[in-house]
Amino acid sequence: MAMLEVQDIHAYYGNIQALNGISLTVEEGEIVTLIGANGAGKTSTLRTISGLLPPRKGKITLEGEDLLKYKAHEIVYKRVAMVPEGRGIFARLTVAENLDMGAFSRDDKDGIEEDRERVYELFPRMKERITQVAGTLSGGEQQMLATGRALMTHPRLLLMDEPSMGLAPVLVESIFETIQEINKEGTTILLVEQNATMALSVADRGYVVQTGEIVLHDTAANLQQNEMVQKAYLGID
Amino acid sequence: MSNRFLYILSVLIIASMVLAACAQPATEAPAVEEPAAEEPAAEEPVVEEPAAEEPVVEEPAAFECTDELGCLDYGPEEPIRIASALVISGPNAQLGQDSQYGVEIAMDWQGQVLGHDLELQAEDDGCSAEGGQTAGQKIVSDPTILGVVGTSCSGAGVPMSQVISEANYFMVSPSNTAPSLTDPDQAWNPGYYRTAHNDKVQGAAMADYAFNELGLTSAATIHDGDPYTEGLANSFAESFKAIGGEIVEFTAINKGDTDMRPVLTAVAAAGPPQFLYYPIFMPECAFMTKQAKEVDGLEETVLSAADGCISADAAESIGEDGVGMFWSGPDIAFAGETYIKFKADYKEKYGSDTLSVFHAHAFDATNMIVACVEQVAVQDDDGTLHIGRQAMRDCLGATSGFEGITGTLTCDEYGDCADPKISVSTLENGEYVKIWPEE
Amino acid sequence: MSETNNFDYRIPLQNGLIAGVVALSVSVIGMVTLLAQRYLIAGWLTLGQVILFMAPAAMSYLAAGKAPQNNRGIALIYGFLTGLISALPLVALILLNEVIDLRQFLPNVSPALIEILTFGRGTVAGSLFLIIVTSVLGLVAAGLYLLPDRIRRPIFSGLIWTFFFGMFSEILSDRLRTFFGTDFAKLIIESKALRPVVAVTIFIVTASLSVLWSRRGDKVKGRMAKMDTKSQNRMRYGLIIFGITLMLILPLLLGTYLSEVMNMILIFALMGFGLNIVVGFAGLLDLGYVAFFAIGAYTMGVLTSTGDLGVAGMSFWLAIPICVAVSMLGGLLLGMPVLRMRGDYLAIVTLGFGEIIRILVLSDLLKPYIGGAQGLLKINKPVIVGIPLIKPDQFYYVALAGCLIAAFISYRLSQARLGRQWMAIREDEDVAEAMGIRLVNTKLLAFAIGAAFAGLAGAIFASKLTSIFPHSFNLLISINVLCMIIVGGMGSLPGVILGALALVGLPELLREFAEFRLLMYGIVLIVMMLAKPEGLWPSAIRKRELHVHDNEDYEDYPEAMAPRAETRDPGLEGPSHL
Amino acid sequence: MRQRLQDLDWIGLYLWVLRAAIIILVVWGTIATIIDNPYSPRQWIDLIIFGIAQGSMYALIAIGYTLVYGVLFMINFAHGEFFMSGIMTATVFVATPLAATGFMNRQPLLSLLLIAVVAMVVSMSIAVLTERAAYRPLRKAPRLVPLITAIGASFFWQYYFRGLFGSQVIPFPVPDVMKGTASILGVEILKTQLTVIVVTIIMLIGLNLFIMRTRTGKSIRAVAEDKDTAALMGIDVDRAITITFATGASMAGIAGLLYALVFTQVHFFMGFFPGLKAFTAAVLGGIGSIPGAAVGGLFLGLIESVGPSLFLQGLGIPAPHQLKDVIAFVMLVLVLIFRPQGILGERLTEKKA
Repeated sequence: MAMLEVQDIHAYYGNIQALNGISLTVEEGEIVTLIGANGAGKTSTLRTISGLLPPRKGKITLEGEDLLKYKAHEIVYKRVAMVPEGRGIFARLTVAENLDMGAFSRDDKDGIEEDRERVYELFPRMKERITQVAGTLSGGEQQMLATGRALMTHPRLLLMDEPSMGLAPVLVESIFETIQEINKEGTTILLVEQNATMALSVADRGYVVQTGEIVLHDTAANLQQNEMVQKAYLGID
Repeated sequence: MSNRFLYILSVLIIASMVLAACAQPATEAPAVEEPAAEEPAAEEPVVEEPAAEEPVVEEPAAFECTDELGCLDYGPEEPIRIASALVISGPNAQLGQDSQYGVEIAMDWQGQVLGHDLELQAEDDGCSAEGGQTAGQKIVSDPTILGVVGTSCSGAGVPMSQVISEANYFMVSPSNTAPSLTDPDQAWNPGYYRTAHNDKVQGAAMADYAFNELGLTSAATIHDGDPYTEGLANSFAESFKAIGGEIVEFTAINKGDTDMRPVLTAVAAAGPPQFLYYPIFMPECAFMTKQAKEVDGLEETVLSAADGCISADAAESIGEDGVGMFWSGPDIAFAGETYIKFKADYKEKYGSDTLSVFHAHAFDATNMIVACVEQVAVQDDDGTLHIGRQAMRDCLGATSGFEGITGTLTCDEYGDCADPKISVSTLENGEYVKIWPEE
Repeated sequence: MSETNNFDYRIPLQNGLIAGVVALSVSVIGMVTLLAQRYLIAGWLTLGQVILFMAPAAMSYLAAGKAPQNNRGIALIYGFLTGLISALPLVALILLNEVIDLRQFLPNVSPALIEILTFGRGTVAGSLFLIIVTSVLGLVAAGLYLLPDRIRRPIFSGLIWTFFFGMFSEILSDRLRTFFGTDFAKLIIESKALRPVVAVTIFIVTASLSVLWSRRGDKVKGRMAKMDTKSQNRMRYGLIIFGITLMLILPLLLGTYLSEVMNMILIFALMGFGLNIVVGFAGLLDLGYVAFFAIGAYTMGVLTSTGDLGVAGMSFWLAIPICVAVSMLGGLLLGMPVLRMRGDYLAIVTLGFGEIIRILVLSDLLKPYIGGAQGLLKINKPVIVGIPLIKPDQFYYVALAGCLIAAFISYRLSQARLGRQWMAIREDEDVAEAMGIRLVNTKLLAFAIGAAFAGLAGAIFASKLTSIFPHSFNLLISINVLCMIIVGGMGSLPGVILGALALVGLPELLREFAEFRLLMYGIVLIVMMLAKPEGLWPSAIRKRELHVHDNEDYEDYPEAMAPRAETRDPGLEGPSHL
Repeated sequence: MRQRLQDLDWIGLYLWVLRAAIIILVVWGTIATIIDNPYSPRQWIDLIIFGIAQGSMYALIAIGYTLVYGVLFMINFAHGEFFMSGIMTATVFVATPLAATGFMNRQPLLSLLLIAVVAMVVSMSIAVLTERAAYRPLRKAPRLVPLITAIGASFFWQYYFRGLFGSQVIPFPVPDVMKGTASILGVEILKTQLTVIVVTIIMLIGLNLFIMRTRTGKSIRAVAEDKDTAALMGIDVDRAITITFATGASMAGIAGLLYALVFTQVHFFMGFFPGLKAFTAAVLGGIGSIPGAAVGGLFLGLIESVGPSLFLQGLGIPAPHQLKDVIAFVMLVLVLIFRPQGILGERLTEKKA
């Protein structure tokens, strides 16, 4: 059984259809990436999985269990975490408080401390800025904080929305290294990216989304070779 | 959707056109009732008036209305309808609600009048000019209504008296006190009467009491921006100055204020006065009384309020802080048998003690109207009543020596009917006790 | 929900308790007792009974709707149980009142109320009777639910219309009297209640009309849709002419009292057009709009009064332009200091202005000039060719003229460049500024025009009343006008009229409820907003926005919504820093 | 602050004139009053204490506004009614019977505690019910829509409670020990006012701890910043909002008790004006900020108490206390012209979209 199974979901913002029958699967331990243009439905897909955008139609299961019957805040308890687009950190809270919020769904003190140490290991910069108000961090630091905060929920499945957006190239690389590291430690990752080159270089498999539909699905290596993908998303003519 | 709307609209419009067509002749039809009197009005009234004022005469012939303002007919079984226009919503609600209860109790006590029930049509004057005007229009659009007990607020009374007067109705207000309402140079209209005291009377009486009885020569007043309280404060201050006293501070607060200490401190700093008169309503009145005790410099000052502060809840709220304080108010036989029974009925019927003070005036106003109905109505054999509108006005205007619970009522030519006697009371064990003038 | 194909005790329990609490509430606050005197159908049905049993019936109906499909038995049981449970809080009240005298706490739990609740049958028998009544009622309501749509709908429309006529019988009888004479009116209506025969007739007629409409309505609609443009145009012009004629003869149809109400509606609509420019077009939340209304009214008063305080004794028509100009100036002077503030800061400051003006006109400071608490009396009525417009049905034309002018100007402005600039500001100040719109000047203009409309309304108001008092210019006017334009549909001109009809007209019609009028008004506001958050007649743009808002989320959806600026709420911007 | 050079012509000039005029008037009035010196030092101190006590009450109510505003960006117009409902119910059902049986004077502390609990619970229930029925379904609607339902709810509750308890003023029995004055550092102060000030300080500290330290408090702050992200952390947003309402309303409930202690009576309309003032205080202090609400409340209370005497008396204006709200609102405008974000508010550098 696949870890996450999304079947034919249709979702709307008001009367505007955002998703037009998306289906995908994520196996345990994988990095799967969703690539596509701006407005194609990538973020909406993640939002339906995390419960923020209930679909009108379709089915989402996590290890066979129906996810749609849960609300967004309950899905966290299923150990599915999301790093929202544009970081979504709590700007007026300190770094430490942001991380605390990540652990909101848990009450195992030892486990939380362990995870906190792990986050500080991954992002030593965070430890230096524990008492700083998050709004004053730089863009890269905010991305680290958002990722670290998501890790504090101790997720099995991590949904990442555009982690590279608005970051300097050096930082982008380090972010993607971190993603691989997190994955190696046993967290399954569903990654949404506009930077298809980077995304496909770390992912196992990839889906190409266009106007709310999946138009292509293959292993990352194959997609990198695909002519259409090269043309449209990798900037190779 | 829009098509359906258009369809409905057009149906409505066609229907209304049809109605309008009917309306052309019909609008003239009811006019017969009123302007019928127009022609004879010029010459005949002199002859007709005494006839109308005569007590009930059983006329075997069919009744013919000769009243210059038209007549009102109540068929057998039909109730005599009296409207009230009092403030029953908003922050002043308790004032009007209380008066309305007074009207209701008066009607209960009257039971049937000439074999007819009394029916109350209760309207809200909203304590505002526009509320008074609208309520007035509502009332005069109903030809089965005899007259009005209302309004509560003088502000509502001014436009309402105009509407009522133009439509040939009459109104008796239980709580309008603004001098302008019975001043023919200002807002007086024929058909306007009141059982409440003109501010001029009460303010002057209190000044008299403070200066002559208590021998105090310096005073201060506080009003709350209500026409009633402002009028009282004004007339008090003027009379007090006229008899030789000194007004050290004439100041005001706002309705809804709770913290009176700053203004009281200002009063203390201005004199401090020997006498402080604040003719304001509840709950501000209770705030003022309680807090006056807490302000430095006012320990020696004699406090006094007016009838806006005479009520069961005021007495209970003020409690022992009211020791040594005075209240001005109508010379109500507040301890009289009738009034005691009235209060018992009130409590029984509405589950609370009297809410304010004007229930008594409203009670008297209702009885005054009923007394006039009994006087001027012409009754047919089958019980049908005919009441002349001008006759009602004449009768009300001629009220004299009418014994009510607010005293002996006698109307002057501009509708001021209240007993001009003002009394001063104190609070003893939760009851208001009259101490001046001594009988 | 196939899994719940069996009895679920929670549904009747929940619905029944809600209904019971509502019924208990209307009883203990005194509504039932007050309205028990008021017959809707003479000798048969009182308004108090309707109020008391409405919630049990409605909740039973809803409970039946929650029953599993195709299971009529369960639906009926749900209805029955809901009705039964809904009586329990009332029974508890009756029994408790036996033990302790509840009236010392709740003055409205009077013997009269208990008498009504127990149908005068004593505590035990009465309670049982009450339970039986609500249970049967629940059963009937559930049965109604089970009827096929084509039967249920006419029954409902019949019931609603009968209630409607019974409710507004006073006005009905006034109109009948005018058009058909007193005797005819008495034939239909006894005191204030419909005669039973009449009620049954109304029910049958409206129900059969409803049947007819559901059969034929589609055909009519189809025929209308099939009409060619030419005849459609002809029909439109016909409608416009009808509309204008209707507007002109309205006072004849309405009579004095309803004309009076209509005048208030028009004056409020006039203010609504003004506030609509400020809030609806430019997105500036103004809670102190009454300030300009007061300025207009007092200017009119001072200029035209023939009493002690009047200075010029001018005619109404001469004073009108001055009033408008003075209020506009007031709008500019008050607007300048505050228009750089955003959102809620603006709201509270304008609210402050409203209060400042009210207190100033009331104050002893200005009393020598405008009368303070004693008001400003003897204001001139408008005079046309020697005829003073005294009666409400005459004055109507003045109010109508003012309102039409405001509607026309509003319409032209909304189509003009200035109107588009305002809307740009409403959607996004920063973007608008970047587009070269001079924010403060443009906002100031909106504020000043809005103020001018209010000034005109105030001037008309003052001359309608012929005497003005500070009490008429309180915060509730601002609030009512604001509610009006939002209930009508923000930024929409027909919405203003509908809003005024609903929120100024309705309280008049709710006079029956006496001291509970404002309670009903509050409920109406809440229900209207819950049912139609976009307003009764939303403007096209707002409608589009709202369909976005309908959905679960509107904060972050860059992918779905390209024109992001449009989705933003107007006006209200603010920081959060807990 | 963005540059608005093009506007800095005549409007700017007008603003400067306005500011100067207000300040000159205030200074002139103050000097005239001081020269005239109608008040004794004792009276000045009294005025200040009255102001602080009144301001404390405003502060407590303002917190409810600010909390809800911070989380929902919504002006909760019905908040004044939450304030009224609790103490009305507690007075009728608890305080009056306790006083009648004499229990209140035997056990004043216990009685007040009981009244406080009832007032808080009722206020909270009313708030939660209102949120559930009138605000929650409109969470996604434009912001003015819940403002209208809030106005509707305000009317509804006002007249509901009027129906329940009647339109008369209901006296609130104050235990004997609370009557009279206490002396602190040589200043005589009414015991009730002292209670108000002390309780307000305790409540403010408690609330601050609750919001800053506890898990629930943090969840409220998170929801205030970003509801979606808060949900992604496992925070039940609806629950957090309900708790916010309940917290604000319980503060209002306590404020109601303090009001009743100081003014010794309650009334169905008592929520309206304090609600309005507290709203003003919240904006004055910077809406959305808890310390701001406290400072704004105090400032407003002081201005209302001292302002008319200090600024207007010297100018010879008749009935200056009638104009205290004018002073309060003019001060509000003055503060907001200089600091558009309120006294303690944060600058509007980033916009919440």
